[in-house]
Formats: sequence, C-alpha cells, structure tokens
Amino acid sequence: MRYAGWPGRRRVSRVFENEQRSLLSLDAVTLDAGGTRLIRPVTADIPLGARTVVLGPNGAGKSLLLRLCHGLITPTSGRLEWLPGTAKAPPRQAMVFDRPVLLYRSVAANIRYPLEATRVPRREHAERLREALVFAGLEQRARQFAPTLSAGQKQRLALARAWALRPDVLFLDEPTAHLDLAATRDIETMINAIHHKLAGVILTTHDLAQARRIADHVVFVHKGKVIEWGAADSFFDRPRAPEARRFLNGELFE
Amino acid sequence: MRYAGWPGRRRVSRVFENEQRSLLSLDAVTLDAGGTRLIRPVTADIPLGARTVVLGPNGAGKSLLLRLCHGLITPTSGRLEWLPGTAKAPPRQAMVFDRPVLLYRSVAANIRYPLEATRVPRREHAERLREALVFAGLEQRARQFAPTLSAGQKQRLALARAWALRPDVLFLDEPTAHLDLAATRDIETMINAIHHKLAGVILTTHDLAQARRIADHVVFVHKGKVIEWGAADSFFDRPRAPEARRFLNGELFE
Amino acid sequence: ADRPLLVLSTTSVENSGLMAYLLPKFEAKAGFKVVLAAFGTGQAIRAARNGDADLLIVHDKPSELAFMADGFGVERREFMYNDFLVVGPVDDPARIAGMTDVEAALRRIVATGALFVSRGDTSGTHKAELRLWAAAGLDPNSFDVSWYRAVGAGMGATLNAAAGMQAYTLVDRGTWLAFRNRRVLKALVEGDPRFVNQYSVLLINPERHPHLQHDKARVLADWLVSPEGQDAIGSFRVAGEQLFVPNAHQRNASRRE
Amino acid sequence: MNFGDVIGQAFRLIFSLDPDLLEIIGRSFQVSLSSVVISAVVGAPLGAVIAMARFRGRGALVVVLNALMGLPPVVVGLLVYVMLSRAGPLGVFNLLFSPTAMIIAQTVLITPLIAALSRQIVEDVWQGYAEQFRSWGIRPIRAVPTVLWDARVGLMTVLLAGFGRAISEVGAVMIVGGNIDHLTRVMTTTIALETAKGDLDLAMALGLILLLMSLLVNALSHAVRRVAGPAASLARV
Amino acid sequence: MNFGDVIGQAFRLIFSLDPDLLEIIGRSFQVSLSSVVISAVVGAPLGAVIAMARFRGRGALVVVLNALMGLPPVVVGLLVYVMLSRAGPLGVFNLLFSPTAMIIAQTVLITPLIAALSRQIVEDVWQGYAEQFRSWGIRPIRAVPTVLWDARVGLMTVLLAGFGRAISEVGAVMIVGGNIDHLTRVMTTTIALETAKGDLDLAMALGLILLLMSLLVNALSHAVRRVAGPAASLARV
Ligand SMILES: Nc1ncnc2c1ncn2[C@@H]1O[C@H](COP(=O)(O)OP(=O)(O)OP(=O)(O)O)[C@@H](O)[C@H]1O
Ligand SMILES: Nc1ncnc2c1ncn2[C@@H]1O[C@H](COP(=O)(O)OP(=O)(O)OP(=O)(O)O)[C@@H](O)[C@H]1O
Ligand SMILES: [Mg+2]
Ligand SMILES: [Mg+2]
Repeated sequence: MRYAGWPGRRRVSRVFENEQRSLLSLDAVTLDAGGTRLIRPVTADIPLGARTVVLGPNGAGKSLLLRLCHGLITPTSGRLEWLPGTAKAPPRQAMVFDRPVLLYRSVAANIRYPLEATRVPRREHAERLREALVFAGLEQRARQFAPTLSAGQKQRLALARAWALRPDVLFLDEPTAHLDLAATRDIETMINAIHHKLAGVILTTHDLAQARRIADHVVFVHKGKVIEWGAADSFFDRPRAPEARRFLNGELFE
Repeated sequence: MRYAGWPGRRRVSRVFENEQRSLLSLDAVTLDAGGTRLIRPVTADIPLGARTVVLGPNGAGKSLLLRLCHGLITPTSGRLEWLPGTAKAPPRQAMVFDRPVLLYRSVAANIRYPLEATRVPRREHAERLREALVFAGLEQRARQFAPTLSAGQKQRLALARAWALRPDVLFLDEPTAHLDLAATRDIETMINAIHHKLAGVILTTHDLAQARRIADHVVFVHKGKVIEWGAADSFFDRPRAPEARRFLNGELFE
Repeated sequence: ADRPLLVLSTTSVENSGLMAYLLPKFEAKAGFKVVLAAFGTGQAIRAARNGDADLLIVHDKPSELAFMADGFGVERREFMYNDFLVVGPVDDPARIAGMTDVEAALRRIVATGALFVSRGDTSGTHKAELRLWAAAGLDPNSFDVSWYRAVGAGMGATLNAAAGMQAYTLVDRGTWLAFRNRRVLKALVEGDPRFVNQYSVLLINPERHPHLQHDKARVLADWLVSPEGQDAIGSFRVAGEQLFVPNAHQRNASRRE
Repeated sequence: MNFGDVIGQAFRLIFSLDPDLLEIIGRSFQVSLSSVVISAVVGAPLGAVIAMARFRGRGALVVVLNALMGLPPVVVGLLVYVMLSRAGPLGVFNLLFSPTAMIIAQTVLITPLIAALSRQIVEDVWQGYAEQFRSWGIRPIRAVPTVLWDARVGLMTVLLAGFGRAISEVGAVMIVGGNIDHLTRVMTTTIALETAKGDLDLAMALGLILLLMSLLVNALSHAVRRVAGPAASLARV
Repeated sequence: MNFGDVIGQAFRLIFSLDPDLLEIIGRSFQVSLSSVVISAVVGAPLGAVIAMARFRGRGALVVVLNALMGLPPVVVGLLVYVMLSRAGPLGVFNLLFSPTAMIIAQTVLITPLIAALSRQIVEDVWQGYAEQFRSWGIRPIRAVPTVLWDARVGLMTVLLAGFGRAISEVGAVMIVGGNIDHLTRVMTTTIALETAKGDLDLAMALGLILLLMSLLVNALSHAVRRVAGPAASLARV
C-alpha cells in the first residue's frame, strides 16, 4: 500500500463535535442467533475522532460487534445511538471485512462500482480510481479479474475501495491480516494520519503490537461480553480484568 | 488451538530418508496464466524433515508456489520431483488454504468428511474427530454450521481438519493470519513439535518474527521469481539479494 | 381490407388436404386470401361463437343447429359429405372384413372382446359412433375399459392409438386416406348407408359480430355450393380415390328465420 | 368467459370429490412424480459429473445437454411410441398406452432439463470446493454425492422445474398414453380434451386445480427444506 | 420406423431448402426468441428482486413462483385466447391467430420459469455480496442490475432453459395461433399436424431439425459466453 496523504479534507470530528465527545453509544445491546446469545448486553461508548481497537480472542464477538455498530445486523435488544445528544444523522461509514467481498469483475470495476452506486460526483471518479489503484499497489493490475488476486492484493483492494468513498467512519476487521510488512506499515501510517480528520476508525486486530501502536481506545471482548473498555494506555499497562491480563499474555483460550 | 501432542508416530522423515536429504526438487518450473508469466523458472530444493518458510511481499507468488508443489496446478513447463533419487511414491500431503474452504456442513461433519473420503480406518474416526475438535478449541461448537464460524475459528477448523489426516507433508498458507496470540503460539508449538516427525512442513507467513521462530529453511519469492533460498539463519542474518534486505526491512513494495 | 378471410374448420378437413386443394383455386378467382385454422369440433364452434373467425365448416348437425338456434349463424349450407368406415388390425380377430352391415360388425367386435378405440371427445365422428352403437342396441357407457378404449383425442391421435394397440375404430374416409401410419390397420367395413358424414358451411350473424368480413365469407360459401366449387370438391383425389362427395344441389340451405 | 365462474367451478369440482377427478389427479401425480424421481436419480448426478469432471468434449456435451432442454414433448412421445409399439424393439413388453409408458416418456423429456440445470447449480458450489477436494486427493467422481448434498437447496428448485414441466406437458403423455379413460387419462390430457370439446370453462377450472396441486407440492418441498435444509439462514446472523 | 430413414429425411429436408420449411423454422425462432427476450427482461429482474429483497410473504411468493413453472401450456393458451378473443377484453386489438398472440402466450408460459430459476441463481451470488452492498448503503433493488450482470453465466443456462421450453411447446401456440399455414405455423404445430396425419417419419424428421436448430442457438450462446464472459477460467489457474 502506498498511503501518501490525500487532498486536504475538513476535519470531520470537529464538524460533528459538540459539547459531547461520543461518536456512538451502545445501550444494553444484545444479539441472539442459532438459539444462543452471541453478544451479551453491551453498554459502551465509542469516542469521537479516535482510533478504537476491538480486542479479544477468536470467536469473542469482535466481528459481530463491528457489524452491529455498522448497522449490518440488528440487535436483538438494546439500542445504538450515533452522536448521542445531537440530532445529527449518522455519519457516512465504510467497512472492510475480514474476508474481503470482491465483485466478479476487474480490479478497476471493483473500485468504480461503489463510486457510481453511492453517487460520488462523476468528475471525481477518474481521480479517485487512480488514487485507489496506487494506494493498493495495483496500478499494473487494474484490468485483472479481481477473484484471481492474491490474498494480500484482495485485502489491499478492499481497503483502497473503502477509502475511495471518503467515509467519516471506517470499520476495519483485521485489515492487515494478509498484508506484508510494508503494506501493514502503510495502513498504520494511514490510520494514524487520517483518524483525527475522521469521526472515528474502529478496527480489530490480533497483532497486539499493532494494537499498541494504533489504539487511542480499546474495547476488550470475551465470550460475547465487553469485559473492559477505555483508554488504550491504561488497558495495556494496567488491565483491570483478569481475562484481559491473560489475553495480553497470550494465555487466554476460548 | 490446544496442541498437546498426539499418540506417537513413526518418524516420517527417517522413513523417507535415504542417502539424500531432499523432499522435493523443482526443476525450471514455470507457470503462465491470463497471458502473463506468473512464476518465472524456479529451480530449488525443499529439504526433507524441515520447516520451510516461503517469504515474499503480497502477490509475489507464494501461494501459487505452494499450489504447484502440492500438485493443485500443473506447471506450464519444468518438472517437480518428490524424493528425488529414490523410487518412492510422493508422500501423503495436506494443505490449509489462506481462505479456508469449509463444506456447507457442521463443524464435526467438516472434520469427519475427509476422514471418510480418504479411507482412514473407521475405528479411528471418533478419536480423531475428538482430538481435532479439542485442537481447534471447538468442542462446544461441533454441531454449529461451519460457515457461521468466526474468521479465526474457520482457520482453526481448517488446520485441525488437515492435521486429522496425519499427512507426511503439511502445506500451510498463512496459517495464523486470523488467529489470536494464544492460538498462534499453539500452532507454532505444534509445527516445532511435529516437523521432525514429518517429511516436511512448508508454510507462508507475513509475520517475520514468526518466520524467524519457525524456519529451518527459507524460500524468498519476489515478482514470481525465487530470488534466494537456503538456510534460515543465513537468510535472516545475511540476506544476499538486495530485494531480500529491503523486504526484511519492510521497504519492499510490489 | 386486405385482411385474409379466416375459416375455422374441424381437423378432418385440414388433415385430408381438401382445403389446401380448394383454396388456391378459390383465391385465384375471388382475388382475396383465405386462411384456415383447424380445431376440434367443439373448440371450433366455441371460437366461432366468440367471433374469432369469419366462416365455419363443421360436420356435427346437432351442434350446428344449436349454433343457429342461439343466433350465432345466419345461414347453414350442407355442401358435401364423405363416409365413415370401420378400420382394424389386418389379422382381424373379430372377422368383420367385408361386412357392409355396421351393426352386425359392431356386435361381433363386442362378442369377440376385440379392442376398440373410441374418439371419446364428443366430436362429430364420436357422436356418429355413439349413434351406431345405439342402433346396434348397445350402450357404450357399460363397456369395459379392458377392450373399449375412449382415448379422448383427435382423429389422427386416435388412429395412431389404434395402430399402436391393434384395435378397431371408426374413422372418416378423408382422414383415413390421408393417414400414413396405417401399418397394421386396414379398412374392413364400409358402404353402410348409415356411414354418411355430412359437412356444412355456416355463415356467422353480422349483428352478433359486426367486425367480421361477412361479405367475403359469403363469397366463399357461395363458391363452395356453386357448380364450380362442387366440381372442385368432386375432383379432389388422394391416392386416386375421391374423398368427398359434393351434394349442395341435393340439399336445401336452411336459413335462420 | 367469466373468471369468477371458472374459479367457482374449480372449487365446486374439488369439493365434489368426484371419484373420476380424484383418479385423474392421482394418476397425474403418480406419473409425474415417478418421472421426476427417476430423472433426478439419473440427471442430477449426470449434471454433477459434467460440472465437476474435466474431460475432452465437455464443452460440447454441455451445449448438447442445454439444447436437449428444447426436446419437444411430441417428438419424445413419438420416439417412445415407436419403441414401445408392437412393431418396435420393446413391443413385447406391451407397455404402450399404460402409465408406465407415460413415465418413460416424461423421464426422457425432463432428464436433460434436470441434468442441464443441475450442472449449473453444482458448478457454482464446486467452484468453491474443487481445490480442497483435489488437495484431499478425492477424485471428482467420488465427490459427486457430497457436492449434490451440499447443493441441495439449489437442486430443489431444479427438481421443481422438472416436476413443473412433467406435470404440465401433454404432448408426450397423449401419444404414448392415449388419454384412455380410467387407464391413462391425466389432468393435462383431460384439459386438452375439454378444450377440443369447446368446454373452455371446464378446461380452465381443471387447469386451476392442476396449479393448486403443484402449489401443494411446492409448498411441501418448501416446508421440508425449512425443516431439513442447512441452516443457511444462520450463515449471516 | 427406421431411424436411419428419419435422419436421412431430416437432412434431405434441410438441404432441400424448401421455402415453406424455412419460413416455418424462421417463424419458430422469431416467436420463441422474442418470448425469451421479453421473459428475460421481466423474469430475471423479478427473480433477482425476490432473491435479494427481504419482505413479508417472500417465502410464499417463492413457492407460488416455483409452482407456476408447472403452468400447463394448454391452460396458458386458453387464458391468452380468452383475453385476445373478440369476446375478450383485448379483442379489439385483433391479435388472435397472429404471431404476436403466440409470443404473448409463450411469454406468459416461460416468464415464471425464468423468474424462478433466476431467483435461485441470483440468490447464490447475492449471498456473497449482500453484506458489502448493505455496508455501501445500496438498497438491494438498486443492486439488481449489478448482480444480474455478475450472475450472467448462470443466468445464461436459465435463459436457455426458457428458450428450450418455448421452442418445444405446442399447446399454447396451437390454441392462440391456430397453426395457420403461412401465418402462424411453427415447427411444433407442424410436427403435431404431421403426427395427426400419421406421417410419423416426417414428424420425427422435423423434430430432429428443431433439435438441430436449438443446438445451434445453444452453441452460439456458448461461443458468446466464451468470448464475452468473465474470465471464470482464470479464477483458478
Ligand atoms: N449464526 C450463528 N450461530 C451460532 N453461532 C454463531 C453464529 N454466527 C456467529 N456465531 C458465533 O459467534 C461468535 C462470535 O463471532 P465473531 O465472528 O464476532 O468472532 P470474532 O471475535 O470476530 O473472532 P475472530 O477473531 O476469530 O474473527 C463465534 O463464536 C461464532 O462461532
Ligand atoms: N489467473 C490469473 N491471472 C493473472 N494474474 C494472476 C492469476 N492468478 C494469480 N495471479 C497473480 O499472480 C500473483 C501471485 O499470486 P499469489 O497468490 O501466489 O501471491 P502470494 O505471494 O501468495 O501473495 P499474498 O501474500 O498476497 O498471498 C499475484 O500477483 C496474482 O495477482
Ligand atoms: Mg472476526
Ligand atoms: Mg498468498
């Protein structure tokens, strides 16, 4: 990936900022499926303009939590409120899935499609497409059939495609799982560079070093329950919950 | 993952060992597709009874190389020879893909199916299934529909399913990409514990620290070409190719 | 105005090839085109009632009279006939070959239990068959399916079935002579006076269906009963045999009051 | 024609429980369901093999199979008629004008349809599976039952298409069955007969009953799928 | 009957280039291809919407659609006849016994087939896409063209099934077309006519020609797919 900054944007978190600092608040949100409770009542706040990292072992419920926040699944009970206390509409969001969803089309068509479908002004398409191809390092592969890309190329494409929409909030589910070292660094650079211009970046990762490098705020999930949430520094240095301590030591088994 | 060792096995590499130490040799193997050369002539040897790590940036050709070795794709030219110099049949192999392929069935059925289809003696099925479920940490989820598993659970299931076949050679494509710290450690423990009993473990990873911990032998690929291959220590400490040096520094872009 | 005249007929008229023979002659004279759609008797009459055709040619007197009585037709002209015959397997298990008394022949078929296929579709031919059974003092409703097979199909399909199961059946001569899949079948009983199969042409009531081409229809109907048309009908041959006997001059056109 | 009348007549017919009508409905089902079962047993694996195996002439075979979906019922009827007729090669079995003959004809008619559509459905599932099965060293031919099972939701629609074609066709069963009362008369031949007689209302009422019956079959299969099918709805919460 | 004779006769007929035969073949294609195009334009998006949207009564709609695959051609013919007949609501347009009437009837017949099968094919593609489109905030209805395009390989088989059914059916076109020489006579009605005349050899030869013609259409569509289709063969090297 070659994140090299994009034409200046308004600082979104300022735009949304009010007397409060919360981007999204979850109030007793639960989720049931297949006859079991997958998410036990979550009450938490995602801060505005920050990098929130959702941590937890495999199967904890991180991806489900991201989907709930992004509105892909409706909670069984409880409610979510964007920018609580304001009457503002939810900010524009984009999500990159842990298994990127690519259309059965060329790389370029994969980037172009959401630009067209979400009514990005037509005059910007060419430029955004070019930028996204550079970002993904796929300039030479614009016409390749996307399903034939390598694992890392797929993930890069999905990231570049999401960013081409210039969302205010970015959900990233294990965005660097298949990326090489150089691309991983670029993504981190990008997140660090843009997050303060956005309303928020919410991501998951299993790379704890990466989490330390990125996170302003941590949400720690275990067995479908949010066990701990708050500032990143205090979480990493002085985790309160015993599960969190064991998780950080790589000792927590599902 | 909870790798806790399995009932003793014969030491496979010894069984295959002869006067030579090569598991697989590639002789000027190339691959073309979509009108381009994806793998440029590769001549290399995979040593017997060792942990071989294939390294390289995204899109280098690592996954294609694994597929070629495993026999999933036929080279456009050149040839592969298993246990060169002996008249032995190729050893039994299993591969775990970067995107695990799960059958549209329950977790248990996913493990059971290849046992049945590859004619593992029926009396061993129950025991191997139990072990695989424990290994994957999915005992409680044996009856869950596999496509609903979390990213990490899918990868664990694919690993446990492959291991349940007791192959002599294991191909693992980014096996820990979606695993949490504890599971990653377990996989590494397992690889280190079993590799000397096997004819070989060949894997890819983007986690260079992991590569250092595991590799006996490294194959470094860049732009479809094997640039360097040999003992891991010398590769990590004194990489010869400039690309390898830049790659290890996270400076190599596709 | 250059819409072709649409004639509805029963399938026997089309399958025999008569209309394909007559129409070019007529068209050359009249100067307009005529097209023919063939259906089962009931379906043809139904379509004519709906006003979907300009002229109707059928051979089932009771339904024709009902059509007239209900005010759908203005004129009914009997213009030709052919005859029925009983056909059956060449080995003729009931030994009816050469008989000219249909009643006796039918009774013998019943007595020997030989297979008989009935149209069973209330067509003109089927009704004629029922009349023949009645004349022989028999009731088809009491017949057993083990030998009396009501196939409920057109004449061609019925003949195919008779050929397939080697059964007797009643058929009009036009269809029989044009029929190619005879294989094991053979004409066995013919010449009984009760075998007459009368065809009529029916002009449709312009008050009911003013959109139809009544003038052209009348031209065709007139031609069919004219000496020229009658000659043409009489000269139609299949395999050297005359199929239809023109008889317009013997009959009085029955007009609607 | 008045559609209210037709619907009324259809329901009167159903509730009259006329034994002749029930017999005809029963025979329609017997013939068409038998054909679908046989065609499924032959056609679905055939389609799967073509979807999964790679061999010379495979493309041509797919084209031929797709073209055979356009097999005219009348021609199938004739073919079977010629085979089964006294003078034909299978004449000795005396099957012509029997429900068995109708089952044979419908089976010939819908097997290509089921095979061609199964090929498409199975190919989509197999695309995801193929590498894993090659890795396991399981030859495609041995994986056929597995993939058919895992593709069962899609295949159900294919079987219903086959059933729909069988239960609704008249050309083939008319020729080989002969529409003989109390022997080979089925719903479609009855409808054709009533149409030829000009009793369009009755024909349409019978058509409505036929549709209601196939609605029943479809609803049943839907219910079965909901109960026994894979938890596809769980794939995404 | 001798199959050698039949095949010989079929080829003699083709190479005779008899203008009447060519006219009939041409009309068959014109009618059936028109129906398939209209049915595709209506049915495929309909199937896609049902596959992609979630609404109350969706399950019931799927069942009804599947059941409509069993619509008997004769009943469709009657229905269209009643509509187009002078006595019917559309009588003034004077469409009965015209190729247009035949196109209408076949369209009614195969639209449910195409819609039901498209539903199944699209559902499989959509399953992979759905979350991404929700994430983009694109409503399923707006994604319909996209998904239809990306499912085009599977949909091609569906359209060929529709074409096969249209080109081979006789019940509907016979009733609304009337099998009028030089006006509404098509291959299947000719076959039915020759069958009724007992000329089974000719009927079979015509059936063979019909099959050859649909083979041609299928081969063409296969060629188009190979040239213009997605590089599916590239998905896996
Ligand atoms: N439909 C379902 N039925 C039953 N269990 C489900 C279903 N969908 C998800 N789950 C379970 O919910 C749990 C949470 O899944 P989720 O994908 O959120 O995990 P995760 O924290 O993202 O894990 P990973 O790190 O492995 O991605 C998992 O244990 C998963 O098996
Ligand atoms: N059918 C194809 N047509 C064109 N290019 C292809 C095709 N299949 C694969 N490739 C290209 O081949 C290259 C090697 O792919 P491969 O999956 O082996 O990469 P990789 O080294 O495993 O990368 P990653 O680390 O991202 O998994 C990639 O650049 C990919 O885009
Ligand atoms: Mg996850
Ligand atoms: Mg790879």
